[in-house]
Amino acid sequence: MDILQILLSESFWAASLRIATPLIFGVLGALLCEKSGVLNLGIEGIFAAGAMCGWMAVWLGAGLWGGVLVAALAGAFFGLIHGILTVPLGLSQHVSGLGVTLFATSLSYFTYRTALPTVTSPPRIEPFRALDIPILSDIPFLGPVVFQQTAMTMLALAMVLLVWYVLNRTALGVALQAVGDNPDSVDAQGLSVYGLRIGAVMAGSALMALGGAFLTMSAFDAFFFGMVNGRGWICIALVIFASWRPGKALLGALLFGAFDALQVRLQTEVGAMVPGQVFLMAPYVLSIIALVLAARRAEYPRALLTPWFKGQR
Amino acid sequence: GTVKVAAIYTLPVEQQWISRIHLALNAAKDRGEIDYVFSENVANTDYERVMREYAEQGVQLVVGEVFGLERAARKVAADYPETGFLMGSSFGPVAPNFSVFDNWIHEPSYLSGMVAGASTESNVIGMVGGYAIPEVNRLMNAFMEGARATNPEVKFLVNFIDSWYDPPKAKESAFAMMDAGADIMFAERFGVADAAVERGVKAVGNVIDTSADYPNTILTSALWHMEPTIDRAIAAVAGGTFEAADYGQYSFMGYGGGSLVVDESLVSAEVLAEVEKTEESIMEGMFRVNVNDDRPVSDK
Amino acid sequence: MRIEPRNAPSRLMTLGVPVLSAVIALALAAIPLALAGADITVAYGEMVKGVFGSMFAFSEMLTRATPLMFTGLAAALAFRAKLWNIGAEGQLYLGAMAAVAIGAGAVDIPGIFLIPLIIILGAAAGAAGMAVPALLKTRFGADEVVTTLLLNFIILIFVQMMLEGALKDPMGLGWPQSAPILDQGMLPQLMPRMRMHSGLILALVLAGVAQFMLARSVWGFRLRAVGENAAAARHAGIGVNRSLFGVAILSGGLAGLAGVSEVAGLKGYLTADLSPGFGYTGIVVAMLAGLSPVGVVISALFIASVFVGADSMSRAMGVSSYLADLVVAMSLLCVLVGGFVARYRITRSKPAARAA
Amino acid sequence: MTQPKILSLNALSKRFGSVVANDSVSLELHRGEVLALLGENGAGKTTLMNMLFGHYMPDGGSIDVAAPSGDMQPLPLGHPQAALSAGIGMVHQHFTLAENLSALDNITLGSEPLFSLRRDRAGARAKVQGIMTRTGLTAPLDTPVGKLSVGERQRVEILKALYRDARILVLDEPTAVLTPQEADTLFENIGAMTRDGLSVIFISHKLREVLAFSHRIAVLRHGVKVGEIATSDADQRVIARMMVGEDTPTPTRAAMKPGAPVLALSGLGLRSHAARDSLTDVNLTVHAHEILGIAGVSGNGQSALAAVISGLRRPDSGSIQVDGVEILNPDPKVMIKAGVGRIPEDRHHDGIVGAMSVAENMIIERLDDPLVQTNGLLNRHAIAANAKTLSQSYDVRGPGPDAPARLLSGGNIQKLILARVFEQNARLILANQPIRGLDMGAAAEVSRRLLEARAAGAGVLLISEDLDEILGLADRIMVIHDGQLTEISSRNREDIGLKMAGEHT
Ligand SMILES: Nc1ncnc2c1ncn2[C@@H]1O[C@H](COP(=O)(O)OP(=O)(O)OP(=O)(O)O)[C@@H](O)[C@H]1O
Ligand SMILES: Nc1ncnc2c1ncn2[C@@H]1O[C@H](COP(=O)(O)OP(=O)(O)OP(=O)(O)O)[C@@H](O)[C@H]1O
Ligand SMILES: [Mg+2]
Ligand SMILES: [Mg+2]
Repeated sequence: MDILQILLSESFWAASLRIATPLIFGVLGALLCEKSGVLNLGIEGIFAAGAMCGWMAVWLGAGLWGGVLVAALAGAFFGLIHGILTVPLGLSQHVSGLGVTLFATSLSYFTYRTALPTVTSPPRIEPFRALDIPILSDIPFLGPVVFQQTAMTMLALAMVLLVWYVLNRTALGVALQAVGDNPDSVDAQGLSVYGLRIGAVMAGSALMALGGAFLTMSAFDAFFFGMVNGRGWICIALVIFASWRPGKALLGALLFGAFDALQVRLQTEVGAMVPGQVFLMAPYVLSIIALVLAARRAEYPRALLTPWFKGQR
Repeated sequence: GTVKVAAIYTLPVEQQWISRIHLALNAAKDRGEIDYVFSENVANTDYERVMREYAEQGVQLVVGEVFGLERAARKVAADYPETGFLMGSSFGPVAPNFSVFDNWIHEPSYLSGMVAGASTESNVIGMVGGYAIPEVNRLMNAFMEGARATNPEVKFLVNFIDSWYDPPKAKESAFAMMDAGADIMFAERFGVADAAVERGVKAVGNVIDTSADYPNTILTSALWHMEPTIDRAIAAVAGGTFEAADYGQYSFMGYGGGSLVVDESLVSAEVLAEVEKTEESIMEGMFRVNVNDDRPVSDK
Repeated sequence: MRIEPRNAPSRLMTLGVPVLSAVIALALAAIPLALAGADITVAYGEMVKGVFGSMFAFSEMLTRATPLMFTGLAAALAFRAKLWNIGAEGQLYLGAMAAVAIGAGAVDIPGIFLIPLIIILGAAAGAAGMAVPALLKTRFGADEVVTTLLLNFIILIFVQMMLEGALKDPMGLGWPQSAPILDQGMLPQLMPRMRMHSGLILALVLAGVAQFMLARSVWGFRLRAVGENAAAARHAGIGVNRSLFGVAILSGGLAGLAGVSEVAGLKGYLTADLSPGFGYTGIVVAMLAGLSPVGVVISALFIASVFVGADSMSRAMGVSSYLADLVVAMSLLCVLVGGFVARYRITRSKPAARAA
Repeated sequence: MTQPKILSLNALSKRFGSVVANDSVSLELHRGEVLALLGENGAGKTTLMNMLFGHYMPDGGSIDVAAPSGDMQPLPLGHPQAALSAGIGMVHQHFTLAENLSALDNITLGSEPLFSLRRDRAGARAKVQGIMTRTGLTAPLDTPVGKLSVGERQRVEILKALYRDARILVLDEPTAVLTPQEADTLFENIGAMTRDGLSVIFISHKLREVLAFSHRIAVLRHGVKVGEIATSDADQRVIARMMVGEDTPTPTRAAMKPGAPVLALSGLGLRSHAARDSLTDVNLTVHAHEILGIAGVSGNGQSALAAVISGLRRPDSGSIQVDGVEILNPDPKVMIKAGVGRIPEDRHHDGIVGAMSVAENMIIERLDDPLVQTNGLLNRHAIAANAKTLSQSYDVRGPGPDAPARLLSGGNIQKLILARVFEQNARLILANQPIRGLDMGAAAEVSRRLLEARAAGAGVLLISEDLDEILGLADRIMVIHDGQLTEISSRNREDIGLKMAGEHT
């Protein structure tokens, strides 16, 4: 199979979208946080928490959508911690984020192991299955690529629209963009800087957790330690690549997914000639290159990383 | 009385390889033969400390894997001659108390390869691995050799995802191989058999038996049984006769350390017969499966 | 309610609050312990025993603290200049890789030459690893948080590639690991039968030197000025990019030394799982230390004690060993909040009774 | 006053640490009235208004606002939202605009329910347009605010308040960034609105405006209200005495013959994506014994000019000569070495490293000096001794040379910077807004030092937005507008004002 053939195949693009799904959730989440002015390096841990909690809820009988809800709540909980530490308390967003990652990861692992001490093979749940939407999935090419995915992938795509809509078409979104640019502007208009920021971090973290939940409830049907495997960190890079725009976030996640999908296909092809690690490394290298290219044009939310205190100047 | 046993694993007990040791030890515990404690996910940096802690606590037998710290582990053993050590290792035993084992199930792997080779229709078999370590390579190579024995035409697609635990990634890797024509998947990692189920192709299990989880999918599995190894070591400790030895052979089929299960509803009788014949020769020592630790690569 | 900075936090505050927060964190650890069904008082006893119970336990804690001192220093210096080096993990591996590349038989010279050579090359490799993001930052404005973070993955995969390729030990029975460093290249042990090695001494000396240089040298002056107010530093004629680059090199070098110390002091050879996240924990260590080099030593000892103590306790109590990481995480969050309390005060302004 | 009372501040007090910003201040405002609030920098004007608007929580006192029915009702304190709904609108001293949003979004921000999926943009636009035609305050509604000029931003700020149906409008130094003509238009518009019942409190340092447009004047000094007077009874002298408490002597400027050129810029050009950061063909010469004043409305290239002379930015074209020597690779260090002393516009941001000690800030520009260092190590005793002498001779007061510089008050920070600059016997002194934010004593001290330097043979380039400061100190005056410099020989405020607005008459 040559590259062209791969790139033209439906299954390749379906795989790209599938691989991209957790990243879409994650980038959107990171985007929401950063739009409001808060960098959230807790993402990697929040992914793990979402993966564990969502799965655990389903396993305990909450039903799949119950699991999604539980994962989102867990994400929001860790978002709340990060939000309180970095917004009213104004602590270092880097350190708080890394702290939340450590906390969320270890708490999830500890909980999982304490609840399931003696398993040898991880218990499984009945995960989201690929949909077969009557008319849509029969559309040539687009049908199999987009409409025969699981409900969570649909949810991720819907979230892109929702986040875009909220940010650009609602009063809340305008306020969020304002608080990330100049907190004084919302304070002067009687809105709460703390409320908006903490809210954004919680909502963003909930989205991140859905990225994790996708791994255990859609991409797979069980929870494993370490299965997040750096996906959260990738989102932090993709946000910059996306210049904090939901549409470009989707594009970035899809590109990354496509590259990963291509990578596994090419590795089997030329694996004998090139060390496999070259392929594994490539997405990260490309991310850095994209970052360098985007950095000049990137319009950082002006207040990113800067704490704001009420009644202080 | 009961023997005090502690296990130290560098990965969580869900990892297939480790789960087999854990299973054997739990069985012994349930039989009341041992007191069993374990530490999982111990970083190599901490491994030596944990070994010493257990030894200090008066544990009589320490089980684990020292592939990342062969030298240091032997030093610890020398410091605690009263404690027995039974460790997964690529090197040899050291007197008086350091014994080694490994998952030598290349024999059933070869046999499972024979089944796969005979069963593939596209003549393409996909293999998704975690890391290309000898442990894994050995089984993959034996499998490939077995498949070629029944089907000289067969081609292999090989991929390593560089992670022990990323089932979604393993799954994607498997999908890619099926896209490229593979109709049988060698499931070294979690996730591969799941992909096979979704696409309705067959898979071959490794180390553990997952056929119940994937009905109508697992053609055959090469299983590893740690019981012969563990039970012997426990008995030796209990009897005060534990000494440095290579327990590797107890993973061979001859000792019941390795076995093959075949889903007879999925495999034709002729193939079954041929596999059984080879199995017998292995048991009788008339046929030796090659040990090849090199990284397997895709056929071009 | 208002948050006001304290003008001059008292000494008691700056010292007492972190200690108090650590105590609170340990108290909070009782919750997961209780949930896991362990006897709390026994557990704390085990925790203390795990660190101070024997010379061995204590030396193990020091051994665990050693790499954290290096990575903590790496983070502290860089963060002082507001250079957010999240890449100590990768730089650690680069240092370790350089150490085995030169020390595992590439040259066979006496230890008094080989050891310094290993140290210098390891530091240089780490420095080179940080030079890249520093360059991308100063040249292209690429955010170093992201580049250093991504480089960690790239370097780790590169290490795996090397361990299956150029650096693979021909005698390693196929395992992806490097050949061992020659005996004369190993950092001397500090005590018989203990893993503690002279990397610890090196870390302590470097912490002292860094402390002195920061406070007393022109270099340290520039670094502090750049970190506290880059605009003013630039206005005053200090080469901001130059200072940033300099500290990047230093920070990378220190992280590289963590790798050297782990391979040449402890393990002898390199595997891809050399570090259980020392680079990331170093950031935590540095922040707890308030970015002071001597403070790094103390907080590395603290984190190592918490980890080793909790780890050993989890074993003694039969609770999941993930507890150790959980206790470390809770300590970090508590000490963070504690640091806030020491620097700010929350005042409750009571509005006067309103005129009717 | 026949009009009913609409607002009363009752004995408001506010402390910041040891600073008493407001001490039991009471004020009343009537419907349709324009009240001017005066006071020196730091007198507590902004603080008082911030309490009114709910940004700050008062330590004591209360506020009553007239409800639409006319009854006075207590205003919940510390909630901007409450102030807004009580009909109080505030235009802050510093812009509170989100630059990534359009003017329309900035104006409607916070006025709509947050959790609604719809916005009535058309309705909002119509309402804003209505206000714009009624008041004559116009601004492009769909351009991101970051791309608007300062004057346009100021109008957006006022539109924001009016959009919220403010009945009481607080304007904190609304004209600081406007030309005199723009300021007049603004006040005329406001005057028209007060006839419709709007009440206004405005803060200004420009006595001319105060006398021309207010009905009543209240004066704060050191946080205490020291007086109130009907504008018809006031004149400049009366107000100045109320503000300062006494008459302060203004430094006198002796005539002096200019010497050789110390700074010559020719054909200087600087491109930038923001128009207000560019320079076009700038030519100027500063001689020894001369103060050249650069007047202009802020945001017309002053920062760019200062940045070039400080060495912070490299010009795209043209040449810089200091003391007759061409500077080829300008950077801050080179400029310092060449003999340029720089007093930056934003002293907190560019002038000091707040976390470092006063002593360290005093030597930060001369780290290579053997007095300061030997072999790369700091001479701590020499540095301490230096700090002690400089603190004495420049009267830098504060918690001491070892304390972080951020603890100094604004005036003392400026003195620290002066000490640093003057100790190097600079040939050229770039003084960018050197007096802004200083009280009269400190301001007089800075002026005295600048004149002293001029007498000693230095050239001074004085950039200021305050015409009085320029008229008082400069030997020659140039006006900067839109990145271009024009020399002006007239010393008439009206003429200079026109030039500042960019009229080429
Ligand atoms: N948030 C704050 N924190 C600390 N001190 C403050 C704060 N706000 C004001 N101050 C102090 O309170 C005093 C009054 O400040 P305020 O801003 O009210 O003065 P102002 O009269 O508006 O001066 P200007 O004419 O310069 O605007 C000053 O000494 C100032 O330093
Ligand atoms: N953030 C702060 N932390 C500690 N002390 C402060 C702070 N801000 C101001 N001060 C102290 O309060 C006093 C008043 O400061 P402020 O800046 O209000 O002075 P000011 O009245 O404006 O004087 P100046 O005319 O010199 O600017 C100063 O002596 C200063 O030391
Ligand atoms: Mg003010
Ligand atoms: Mg002041």
